[in-house]
Amino acid sequence: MRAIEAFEPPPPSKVNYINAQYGLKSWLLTKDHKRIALLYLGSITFFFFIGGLYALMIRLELLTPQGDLLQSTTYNKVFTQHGIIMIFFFLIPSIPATLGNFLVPMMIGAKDLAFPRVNLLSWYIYMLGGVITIYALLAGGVDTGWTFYTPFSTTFSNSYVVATGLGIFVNGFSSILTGLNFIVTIHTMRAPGMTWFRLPLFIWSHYATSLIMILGTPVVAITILLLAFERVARVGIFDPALGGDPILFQHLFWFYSHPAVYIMVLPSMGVVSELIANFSRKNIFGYKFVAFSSLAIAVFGFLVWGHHLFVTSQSVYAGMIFSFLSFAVAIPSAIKVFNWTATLFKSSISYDTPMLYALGFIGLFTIGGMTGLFLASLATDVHLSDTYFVVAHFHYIMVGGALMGYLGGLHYWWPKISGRMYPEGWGRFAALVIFVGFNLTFLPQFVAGYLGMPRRYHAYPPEFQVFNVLSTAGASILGFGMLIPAIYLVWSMRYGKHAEANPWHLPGLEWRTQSPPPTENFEHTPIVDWEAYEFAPPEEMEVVGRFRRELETA
Amino acid sequence: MSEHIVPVKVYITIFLVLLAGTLLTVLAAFHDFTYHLGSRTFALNTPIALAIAVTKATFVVLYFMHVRYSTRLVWVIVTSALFWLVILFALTFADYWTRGWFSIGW
Amino acid sequence: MQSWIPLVPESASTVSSKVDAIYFYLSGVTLFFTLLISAILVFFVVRYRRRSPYEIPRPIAGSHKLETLWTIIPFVIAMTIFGWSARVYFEQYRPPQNAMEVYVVGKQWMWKIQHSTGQREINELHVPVGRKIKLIMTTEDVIHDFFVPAFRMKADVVPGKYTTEWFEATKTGTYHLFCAEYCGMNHSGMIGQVIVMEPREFDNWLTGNLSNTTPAVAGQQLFQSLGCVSCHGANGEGGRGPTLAGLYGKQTRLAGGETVVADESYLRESILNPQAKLVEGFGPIMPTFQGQVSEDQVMQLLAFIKSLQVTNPQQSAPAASPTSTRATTQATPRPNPK
Amino acid sequence: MIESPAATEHIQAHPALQHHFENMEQQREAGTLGMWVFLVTEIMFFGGMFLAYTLYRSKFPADFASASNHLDITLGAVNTGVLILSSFTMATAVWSTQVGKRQTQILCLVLTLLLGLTFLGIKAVEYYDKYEDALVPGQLIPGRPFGPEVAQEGDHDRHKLHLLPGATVEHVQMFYWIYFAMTGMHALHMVIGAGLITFLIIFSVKGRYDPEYHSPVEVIGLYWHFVDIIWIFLFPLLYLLGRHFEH
Ligand code: HEA
Ligand code: HEA
Ligand code: HEC
Ligand code: CUA
Ligand SMILES: [Cu+2]
Repeated sequence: MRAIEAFEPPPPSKVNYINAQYGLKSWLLTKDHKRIALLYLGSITFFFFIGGLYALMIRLELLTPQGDLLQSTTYNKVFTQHGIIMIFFFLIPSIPATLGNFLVPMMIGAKDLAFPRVNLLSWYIYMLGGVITIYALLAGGVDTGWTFYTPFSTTFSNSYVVATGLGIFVNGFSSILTGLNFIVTIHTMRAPGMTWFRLPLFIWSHYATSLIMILGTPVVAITILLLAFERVARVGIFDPALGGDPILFQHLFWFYSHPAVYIMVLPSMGVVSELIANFSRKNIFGYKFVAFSSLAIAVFGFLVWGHHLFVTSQSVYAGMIFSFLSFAVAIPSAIKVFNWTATLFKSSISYDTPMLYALGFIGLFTIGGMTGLFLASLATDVHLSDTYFVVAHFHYIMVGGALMGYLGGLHYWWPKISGRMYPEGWGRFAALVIFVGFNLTFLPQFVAGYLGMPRRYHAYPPEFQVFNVLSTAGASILGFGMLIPAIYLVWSMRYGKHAEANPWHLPGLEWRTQSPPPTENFEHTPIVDWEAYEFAPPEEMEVVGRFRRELETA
Repeated sequence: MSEHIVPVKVYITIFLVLLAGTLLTVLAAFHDFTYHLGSRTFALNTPIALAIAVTKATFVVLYFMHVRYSTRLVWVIVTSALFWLVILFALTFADYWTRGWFSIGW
Repeated sequence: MQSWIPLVPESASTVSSKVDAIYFYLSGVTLFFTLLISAILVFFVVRYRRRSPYEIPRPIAGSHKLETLWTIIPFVIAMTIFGWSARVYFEQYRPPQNAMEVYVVGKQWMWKIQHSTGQREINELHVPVGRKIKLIMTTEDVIHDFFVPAFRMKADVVPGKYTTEWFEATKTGTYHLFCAEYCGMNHSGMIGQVIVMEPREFDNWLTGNLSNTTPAVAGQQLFQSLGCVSCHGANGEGGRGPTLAGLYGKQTRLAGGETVVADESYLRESILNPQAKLVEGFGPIMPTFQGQVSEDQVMQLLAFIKSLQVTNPQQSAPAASPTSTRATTQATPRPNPK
Repeated sequence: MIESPAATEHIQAHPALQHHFENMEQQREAGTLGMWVFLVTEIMFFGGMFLAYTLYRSKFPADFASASNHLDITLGAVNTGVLILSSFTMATAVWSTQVGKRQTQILCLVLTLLLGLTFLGIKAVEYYDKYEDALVPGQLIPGRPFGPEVAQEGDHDRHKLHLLPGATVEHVQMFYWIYFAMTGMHALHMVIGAGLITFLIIFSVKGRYDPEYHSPVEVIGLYWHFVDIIWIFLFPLLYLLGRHFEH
């Protein structure tokens, strides 16, 4: 037997975290981070499909230039709710609360997160926020755009702004608690030998993400709370009728919401680092640079929010500062892209589904990020701001990037999570469909945007129809593509091939325990004496062998 | 790493310092510290009040909250919180202060 | 409409080609990096595909040289974009002084436009080609955004203050005017046209749309009816309040000792919230006019105060056209007392 | 530094050791760190309001000064003292737990709770005064919209709003909006803190805490001191900064 199989831990015992206890109560009161991850997985998938349904409504409406399918008020609610659900209830919790929750303790060799009860609480808070928001949507919806700009949201909109705001406010605390838990866990609960520079890059990116969560989220929480109160009490510090300044709202909102875009993409970058390294059996090129670039993004990310205010009468000089810093924040992202690419040099690449998503991520994120530079560049942003170019930019990053990374990670860890393999052929097929559908949906929007098509338009001049038809066609393919994994992943939970403990033959800690893992993750606290991504060549296998012997004798 | 037990005497001292600070800041508030130096005006009431508040807060943080005896990590956390607060203020005011610098044009 | 699908909108202002140039540069950079990375990826993926399930490649730690290289190169490229773009941005937002001024008030969901010669339009803006046009904009309700793709210009209009936008059209024609900031129900219906005409045609248009009161004249009437005259004098020569003639565009010394430029926003604030910035040497006796004057009226007062400039023949006439002579009869320009 | 007596072996584990921690030291460290990280989020939470305050105070100095001068400085100062004293008793409670003095510990916690409630009581009196003077902004309270009586020249009724030259009632309302938002948030934190301390009291009566295990006392202490610090800033900013204009 070749050495690579030496990574194999002992055959799985029957008891794992899924079947350790039975009954609804055992799930609803669980303190196991893995079960909480599954709770989250279920809920965010639910919200994703709601958001996706709204997306399809948007695309159907925009098929023709006239606003014929939906009324303008309905359309405004549809895109607002699409944005709110996708951002606050899907993308922000997506990777951290599911994959992160599941893997952060396992990857560092801990039995659980530092505060298991807080972790469960965060899920309940998330659900409470979700229920309030869903209530708001059912009661009549909200039409302010996901950005809630004042004074429209405080004074002029007559939709359910307060209830929605409350939902988001509540939801924010779940994000804060998750971030807090991760930071404390990563600081205090690493297994012996797991030094900072042995951490998988997934952990580094989650650490950076958590920083943003705890530093940014409170600001948007108080902002939304003030907004809601102002609406109820008809007073305001954001209302110009009282000497207030609507631009202050935008500053406070984007102080969080720009960093929040890195909450959305950093975890995905962490996943991609894992995928690239593991499916090419190569340690990440420039590990420290990739690790520190995550922190750099988290810190610099807080300095650039003003690039959303270039045309909103923000001072021209502040605009220049923010533009400069926005270009600076692009550099750490560039470093990551180049290091991932370099990792593949002289590696051994397999074409498994997760790897396809990872490669897709790199390409699409590059396009999304580079088009971010069009917007960070002042003169072009004056033209492009609030056009479909912006819409295309952020979907390239958030769907083409973050969502792809999430799907890749979900497939990659699916055997660990569910104990079953997903069907590889279907997986590759779906990845391809999604890739094609995605590009067809959003590439035309760049052109429509530069031609001047404003966003949040329910009806538009006929000359933009070509692009919209292409986009809607793409969205249909994309929607179809999204359904495939939803179906086969559910299917595989019952009928999939049983997964081995280490189906990909990898060195990471999470693979050194059975699939699915036992409740306490490891039978014994592991002692780490290898570097991250150490795919030892055959002649250096003693280390690996020693580990295996340890597991066996234990 | 282990914890440090602060003697009660220290707490009493800090308590008295804080009370004194409160008294001082109230007294200072009624005095007008606006000075004119040539054509420039220095309104010092706010800086003085803030300086006292910062001093008081520092004492609470260092002694009541034991930061003086804590790990580097806690220091880092405290300073980084302040750092981010500074970012929030500095960059927002970077906008407000430079508004209308050239609105008349050329 | 053209039969082919355009990639770039019509370019009809002096800045539009400059913006396009940056856009092309950025597109080039983007294409270059995207293709570069994709090409490398494809090459590696094919070249280094896994040939045996047991193969383990040699680890490579990294390279500081390469890291430095791919930190510095993107940074330098990014800075070229930044510098270039910032310069054009400055130009886009810094209004020229000898421009023809047009007042714009946004309102859910229409654009109310008034020329300084008095003509009013709704959702349409007629301008002559080859002249600098400065829009002085505000809104009665929520934030809107005046966006003309063909000019590559947009600026939000924000309640409670003035924003400005300027352009010089280079081509006659009819161009889209969009509201580019979401403003509620009929946001997508808040659209209109900018009609750029030959100066001669424009003059004809002006005469064809004669209006009896210019904003400045209306402003003068307001100045009387609101009682401003009692403190500032019939022609802004001053009295209990400071002199207003020649104020616009000048530095004003405030009570605190600092100085501000008396631009549109300052004048607006002085009328609506006079206490916020007191002029040196005057008490806080001016009452606030908040709630008593509409945005339109504030603009008219503004037009009047501006018309009290020291005479400068090139500047005071709103348009070099026969009709514009009417505008100069508004009020006797006062010499600047300072 | 005193080495913690906490054993590193699982066998003789302390009953309060949670299953996923290796030892008490790790558990305590995690608890303290967690609270500090939480306090960071609190700083940012209040930071947003401080930003709004700073901005508008610099924009409307006279209005803010007039509004601020209407606040009751005596009650504010007394409350500051009360809060500082409660911080002191809290610190002493932590100390007595560390050294194992159960009686002192319970006494100090009870005192802290009482002082916290005193603070809230005084705050309620102040709020009621403002309500009486119709200074609650907007229509926050139905049927009693913002509408203070403005004092005329020579009028010294302290229930009337004394506007400094240049101030307008509208911007006074903005001050009160910020005032209620900030002190309200602060009071909410006090209420939560009082609840937490009640828990501490119940458990310390039961004898849960000892020199080896007192992380909850310490952590809630941190929270309590933090709430105190917020007030240390609120007091001068809201109550004091306009006083010298009166003379
Ligand atoms: C996950 C989400 C995400 C991410 C990661 C980003 C990343 C970036 N974004 Fe994006 N953005 C959004 C989501 C995101 N954005 C959203 C949702 C909006 C709209 C909000 C709304 O109004 O509704 C928005 C809007 C937005 C605007 C405002 C547009 C407007 O409304 O006028 C701007 C302006 O600067 C901007 C810039 C950037 C930049 C510079 C980056 C950078 O971080 C990108 C860095 C990455 C790269 C640059 C690619 C990799 C680098 C290379 C391959 C090397 C080559 C590099 C160089 C030569 C420099 N974005
Ligand atoms: C994570 C974030 C995220 C994600 C994943 C998406 C996904 C998609 N988005 Fe969205 N989008 C935003 C975030 C996101 N979006 C934001 C923030 C805005 C701005 C809002 C604002 O302006 O305020 C926006 C706005 C926005 C617009 C602009 C609207 C406007 O300005 O007028 C458009 C238009 O095409 C669009 C399209 C799409 C499409 C086609 C997808 C597709 O990728 C979706 C693909 C998924 C599916 C299609 C799901 C599959 C489901 C089914 C097939 C149905 C089955 C359903 C059930 C059984 C219940 N989005
Ligand atoms: C009761 C007297 C009074 C009335 C009525 C009055 N003003 Fe004034 N105005 C003043 C005084 C005094 C000042 C200087 C102090 C200040 O800045 O408030 C002033 C300042 C100004 C300024 C700023 C001048 C500068 O030099 O910066 C403008 C502009 C102005 N007034 C316009 C108006 C207009 C327009 C009206 C009527 C709608 C009006 N005023 C009515 C007394 C008055
Ligand atoms: Cu007006 Cu959008
Ligand atoms: Cu941004």
